[in-house]
Amino acid sequence: MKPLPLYASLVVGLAILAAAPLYGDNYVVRTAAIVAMYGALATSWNFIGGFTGYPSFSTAAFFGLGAYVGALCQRSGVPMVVAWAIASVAVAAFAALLGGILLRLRGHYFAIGSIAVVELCRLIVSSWSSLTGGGDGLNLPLVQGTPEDLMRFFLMVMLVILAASLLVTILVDRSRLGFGLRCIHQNEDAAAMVGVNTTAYKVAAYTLSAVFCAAAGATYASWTGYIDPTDSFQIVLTVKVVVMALLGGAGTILGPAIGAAAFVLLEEVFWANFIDWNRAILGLVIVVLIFFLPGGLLSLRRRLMPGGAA
Amino acid sequence: MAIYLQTLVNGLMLGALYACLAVGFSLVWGVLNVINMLHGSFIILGGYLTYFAWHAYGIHPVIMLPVVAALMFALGFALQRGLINKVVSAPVLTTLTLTFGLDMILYNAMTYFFTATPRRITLDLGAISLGPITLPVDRLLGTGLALLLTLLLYAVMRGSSIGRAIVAVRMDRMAAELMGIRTDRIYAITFGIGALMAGAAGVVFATIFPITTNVTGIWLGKAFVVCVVGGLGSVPGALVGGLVLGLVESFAGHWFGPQQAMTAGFLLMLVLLLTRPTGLVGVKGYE
Amino acid sequence: MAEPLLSLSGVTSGYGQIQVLWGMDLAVNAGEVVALVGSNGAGKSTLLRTISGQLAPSAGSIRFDGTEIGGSRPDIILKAGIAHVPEGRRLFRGLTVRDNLLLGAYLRTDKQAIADDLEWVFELFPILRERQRQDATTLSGGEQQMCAVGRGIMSRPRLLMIDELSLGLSPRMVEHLGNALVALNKAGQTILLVEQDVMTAFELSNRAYIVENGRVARTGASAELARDPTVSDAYLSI
Amino acid sequence: MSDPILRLEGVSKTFGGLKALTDVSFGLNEGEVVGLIGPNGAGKTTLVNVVTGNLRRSSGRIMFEGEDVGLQKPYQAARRGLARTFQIVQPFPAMTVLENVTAGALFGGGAASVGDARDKARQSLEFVGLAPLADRPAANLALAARKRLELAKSLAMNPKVLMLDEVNAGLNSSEIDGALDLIRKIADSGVTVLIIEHLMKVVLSLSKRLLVLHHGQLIADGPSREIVSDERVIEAYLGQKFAARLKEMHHG
Amino acid sequence: QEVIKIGAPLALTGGLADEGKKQDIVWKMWVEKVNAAGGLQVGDKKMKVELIEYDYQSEGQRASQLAEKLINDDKVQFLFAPFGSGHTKIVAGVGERYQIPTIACVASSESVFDQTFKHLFGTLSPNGGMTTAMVKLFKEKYPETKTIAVLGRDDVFPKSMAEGIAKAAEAQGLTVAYKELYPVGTMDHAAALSSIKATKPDWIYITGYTQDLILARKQMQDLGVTAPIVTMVTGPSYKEFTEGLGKLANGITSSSWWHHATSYTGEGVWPTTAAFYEEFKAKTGGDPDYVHGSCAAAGEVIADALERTGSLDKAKLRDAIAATDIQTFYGPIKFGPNGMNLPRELPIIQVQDETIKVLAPAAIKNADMIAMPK
Ligand SMILES: Nc1ncnc2c1ncn2[C@@H]1O[C@H](COP(=O)(O)OP(=O)(O)OP(=O)(O)O)[C@@H](O)[C@H]1O
Ligand SMILES: Nc1ncnc2c1ncn2[C@@H]1O[C@H](COP(=O)(O)OP(=O)(O)OP(=O)(O)O)[C@@H](O)[C@H]1O
Ligand SMILES: [Mg+2]
Ligand SMILES: [Mg+2]
Repeated sequence: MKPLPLYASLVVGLAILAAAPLYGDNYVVRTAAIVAMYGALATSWNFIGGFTGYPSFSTAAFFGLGAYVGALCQRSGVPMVVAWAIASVAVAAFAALLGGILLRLRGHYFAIGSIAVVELCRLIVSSWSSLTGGGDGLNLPLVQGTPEDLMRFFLMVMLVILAASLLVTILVDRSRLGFGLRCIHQNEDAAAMVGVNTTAYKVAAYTLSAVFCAAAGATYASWTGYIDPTDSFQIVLTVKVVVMALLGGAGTILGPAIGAAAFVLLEEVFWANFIDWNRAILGLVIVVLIFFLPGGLLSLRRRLMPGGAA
Repeated sequence: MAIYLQTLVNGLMLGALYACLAVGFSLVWGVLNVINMLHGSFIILGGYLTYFAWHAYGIHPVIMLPVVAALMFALGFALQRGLINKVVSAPVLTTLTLTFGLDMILYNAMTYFFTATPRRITLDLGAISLGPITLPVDRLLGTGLALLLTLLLYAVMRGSSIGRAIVAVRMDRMAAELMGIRTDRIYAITFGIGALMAGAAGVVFATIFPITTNVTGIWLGKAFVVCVVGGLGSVPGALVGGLVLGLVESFAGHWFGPQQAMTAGFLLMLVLLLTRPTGLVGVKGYE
Repeated sequence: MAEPLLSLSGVTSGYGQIQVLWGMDLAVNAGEVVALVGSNGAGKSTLLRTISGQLAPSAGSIRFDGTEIGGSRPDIILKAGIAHVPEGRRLFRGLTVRDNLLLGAYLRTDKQAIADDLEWVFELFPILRERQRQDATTLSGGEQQMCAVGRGIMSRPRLLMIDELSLGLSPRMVEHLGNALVALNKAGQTILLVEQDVMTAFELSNRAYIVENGRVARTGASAELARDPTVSDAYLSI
Repeated sequence: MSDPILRLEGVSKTFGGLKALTDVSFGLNEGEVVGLIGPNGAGKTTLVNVVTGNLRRSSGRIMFEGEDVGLQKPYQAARRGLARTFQIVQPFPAMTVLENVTAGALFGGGAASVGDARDKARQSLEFVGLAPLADRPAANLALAARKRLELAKSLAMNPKVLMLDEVNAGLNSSEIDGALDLIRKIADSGVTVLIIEHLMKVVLSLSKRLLVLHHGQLIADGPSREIVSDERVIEAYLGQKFAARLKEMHHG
Repeated sequence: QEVIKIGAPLALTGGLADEGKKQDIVWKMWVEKVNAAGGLQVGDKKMKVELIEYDYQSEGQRASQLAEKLINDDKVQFLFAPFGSGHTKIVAGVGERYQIPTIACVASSESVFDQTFKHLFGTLSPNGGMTTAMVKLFKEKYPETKTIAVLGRDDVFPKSMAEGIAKAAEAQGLTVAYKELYPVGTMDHAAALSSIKATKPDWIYITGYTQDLILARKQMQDLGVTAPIVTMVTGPSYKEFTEGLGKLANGITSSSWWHHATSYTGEGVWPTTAAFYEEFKAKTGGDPDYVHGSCAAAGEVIADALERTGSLDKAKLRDAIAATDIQTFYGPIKFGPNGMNLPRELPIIQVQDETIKVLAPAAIKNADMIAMPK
């Protein structure tokens, strides 16, 4: 996409979400916040999954760890926003370490390894009861304020995280790092042969894919006020985020966020209107999309406006 | 001492079931390069078919085994032929997302028609005592069936020309076509075999574990672990992987408590992924 | 003269939008060795793929032993008697040499004859007998080529097509394989050979076709072509 | 003569029980063009892989510009100026030709920015004659052009030593002639070149010195003319018929 | 005409679907009955009740989303929390934020109620009461009971029961020979049961969801693991348990919050336990369990508060609920300072001849305890 339309659609998109309180009730605002949250998760995934082409399924691990680190910090008296920052940094460090080990795997094996991380995190958090409360979960101090104010506040926080992840995406896309990641995606051996430090680059991408997830997780924990291992480390979340990114267009700048918005809205519609069959209908939509829009929603633009694509 | 023997036996019996559950998944992954997210639901579907046949008509699970196997083969064959084949050469993420979507549909349908109530077949066959160890007969039967099925599949893969064709297609699709092998049909057969083995595992499981849609994810997770531990795409791989996982869970459960049993399984898998990505008995190049 | 075993007339073919063959005419008589030579990307492999059914011709006719086979499925063409040893050997990893050879006979059901043919391949390439339990892809390049040719023979074809016999092989190995092909032909095997090394190709064949840009540019007896100065200038400078 | 720019001292490489390289020692002098021949599976590609860090040598030393680089990673080799091509060409298929070469200039050639790298990439494309195809996706190139692309990419990395693994295999005579000119041009610009090739025409017309590997051992190292008439080399590699043909050519 | 709106995020699909459906059945029964009688008394008029349910598919995140939707879009005045302590916590958090009174019918862990939420009320009594009395009763009955083995699911309620029983047992002089938790998703208990067998305990106490317990009981049988006393919480409280196990269920003891054999009388649409039982049986063909009882009683709490307040004022309603002190078919309801129903003597039950018998408290006892059949 050319810079101008890109920035324009980015600003318009964020503005539509940010303006939710002006045109909708709390439920709409909440949906906007959820869209922003999933948008941030899918955009994060894009660093490792879209740019680098590593099928990572670690999103839920980063999200859950972010939630737990944030919760633990807050419970020991750290102010909320500081707790979120600590969670992001700590999980990023964790991802960097883990990435160093896990990214030696390729293809399916990497996919499996990254899924195993989610399950392991869940099992460890749930058996380390002395710290995490185990299956009891953790309560967080409820944030004070009217529901409307709170909802707006969390919408704004999620939007900031989304905006930050998109901004970093744009920066990476134009930099050496982005170029190197795309090379790795295409052909890792060849990338190493032209001098790309593949390990460092992959770890960087993996870490970037963690940091915003952790921030979103920590924020989400403060928002709901209660977390437990089963809900924090859900394989379903992980897969959903990947589907969102693919739906929008993996490897593009705005695609994952757009995919997230589309997915969340579809989910809302189906699930409000088809109580018994919402899951199946969503599944059907996924199947249909795979067949008719394999390049994601963004490829639609190219199809509808030949020549309009950049 | 007795407790170790018992733990060993528990582990082996569990392991054989794991092998049976994973072998179809492993084959589909290895040959078609498709991570079949439907596998867990296939197992449960097999279980439900068996349960309702038993519950409504009193048909014994052993009789249902070939019936379920045939039905599931047909279902798998049709799914592959009609849908999955169309994107079979797309990247991992595409096929994974597709089977994930299909799984959502199947899962939803099963929950709708069968409800989430856990079902179980009680055969009440008693137990055999061998000195200090106790062997539950229905589990023993299940273990035996699981092993038999796995070995049968091994024989087919090893000795028959279909088996050779499956391996050939897995390694080089184009060259396989030149041997006169119809790859789309082999794909469908392989996916059918995957579904068949899942269904057969479901029949065996219905007599041992509760059958409910909630557990599809758990079984799918086990299949993953077994594949990685044993090595992808080969029957002996699934067998070794299953037995090892069963033993690890059993002994870890005994030594460190049940809370650590599953953790140990996943840790084992991670360690193996990093040190021996081809799995314990995997062949180089099978990845 | 009787009808040729294989005859192509006006065959066009390609990959999706990209047309590669532009009206090919070619004939192979029973008992002959025919060579196809031509520059890289001229369409030689594409031609073999079209004959063996991996690609469907968009026009023209391919007749084999009196019946039209153009556009049939690979398994049907193989059954009709055409085997194709592909470029780059393409042996199956994870299968032994023996299993690879047996896969060549995948469509056959005559167990005893298969066993005899296997024996014959082992006689032709004794090294394969020694290595029959080894994973085929751990063989050296030349041995792999022998295994690939052997696998082609195992379908008991009436026409054996070999793509790039010598690619990536040492000169010594090429010599060895060449001898084997001559022996095979003596035993009655009809062969269509694609070969980059024109010298080798002319040495092994009775007749040759020179392919350029998806069309036949020259054809004739190999010995004559080898003497033709215009041919040697373009293709024979070592 | 000054010290060799690249020197192998007793390098061995084993895969499990298989000895792919056994105690190989030789040196390449700056600006030299050397051919490396040997039967299939002799270990030629393995040797290149060991030098560029794609494989870790089992023992021995690999000295580049006086420094032991035996433990380097491939990307470090690239940045040091040890470039190579792959026997099976490895482009970034979905990128354009220009982007492919830009990658070389950016990461291996040490360009300061993506813009600079692009400029340098244009120069290399010009040099190998691919400039007209700059905006084509690399996947669409014909084999000869793909091999040229591989060369352009290596050139953009400012290599000091360039190892060419069968860059001419599969090319026809006129394409080979073009490639030969190109390689000569590269060598003339001062780059040390190691050519691996089964096409004796190519090897002999470019290099005055030949190395011969057989079963992982270096069985000969010397002036080309002598090597091709060496009995051991004929026995192991050339075969009698071909050797005779070569001899005939030289006399005729 | 104005209506009273009650919102309920329910698990109608997913892992907790069966439990969710139970809530659904009784709530609908209650609403139907109330509306048939013209509605609830609010001040001097009667108002109809509308129950708005959404399926949250057993996913916590969705439960909170739906609670919010109920409050914002559907403008409900009350919330019924879903099954289980974990999801109750999530929904209660939303209710608290919007100051919407939330009635938790199936959450008994004190940890749910100790967060100083002002709008959360629970109809179950604290599960602390379930352990001490049980140890006491069993020791009385079988004085030779010396050791206990405890195996619990690592989840809010089952875990707190497992810890509670171990503490109560130790306090009364028993030795805890084995105590472990198993993680959610465990499909095989052979290792734990074999270890338990090796300790030869006098009493085996296992907690978990029905599906876990069925599996555990089956494997105990398979592996020849038994003890004079076997307790499974809350297994026999559910008919799925007894139906799923058949004869194998015999002898298993458990505790429950309510049993239909009790006879309470009180206000509300069902004046007596028997009246509720009859109607339920007629409607569904089965016996109600504590989930049914507690959920139906939750409606009565709301009815009572509306009647006393006489208006729909949020703050007044909350205070009125906090001051609840009523008798119902389900028993007395009076909330303690943390919002939980006050402790009372809870039924201890045992499966005998595939039916549920009540062993205690004395007032409703209908059978004597028996040892586990061999
Ligand atoms: N799978 C494919 N998809 C698209 N184009 C292809 C494909 N395979 C080959 N081509 C193109 O078709 C043309 C002819 O290729 P072909 O492989 O038939 O040539 P060839 O004569 O066998 O050359 P070589 O000597 O390299 O084997 C080339 O331009 C090539 O790029
Ligand atoms: N990664 C590997 N693992 C195991 N064996 C290997 C590996 N790479 C190469 N080999 C073996 O090492 C030997 C040398 O192989 P290499 O590719 O270096 O030969 P080469 O001289 O380049 O042959 P060619 O001329 O056919 O390209 C061969 O026997 C090969 O099978
Ligand atoms: Mg070719
Ligand atoms: Mg090589």
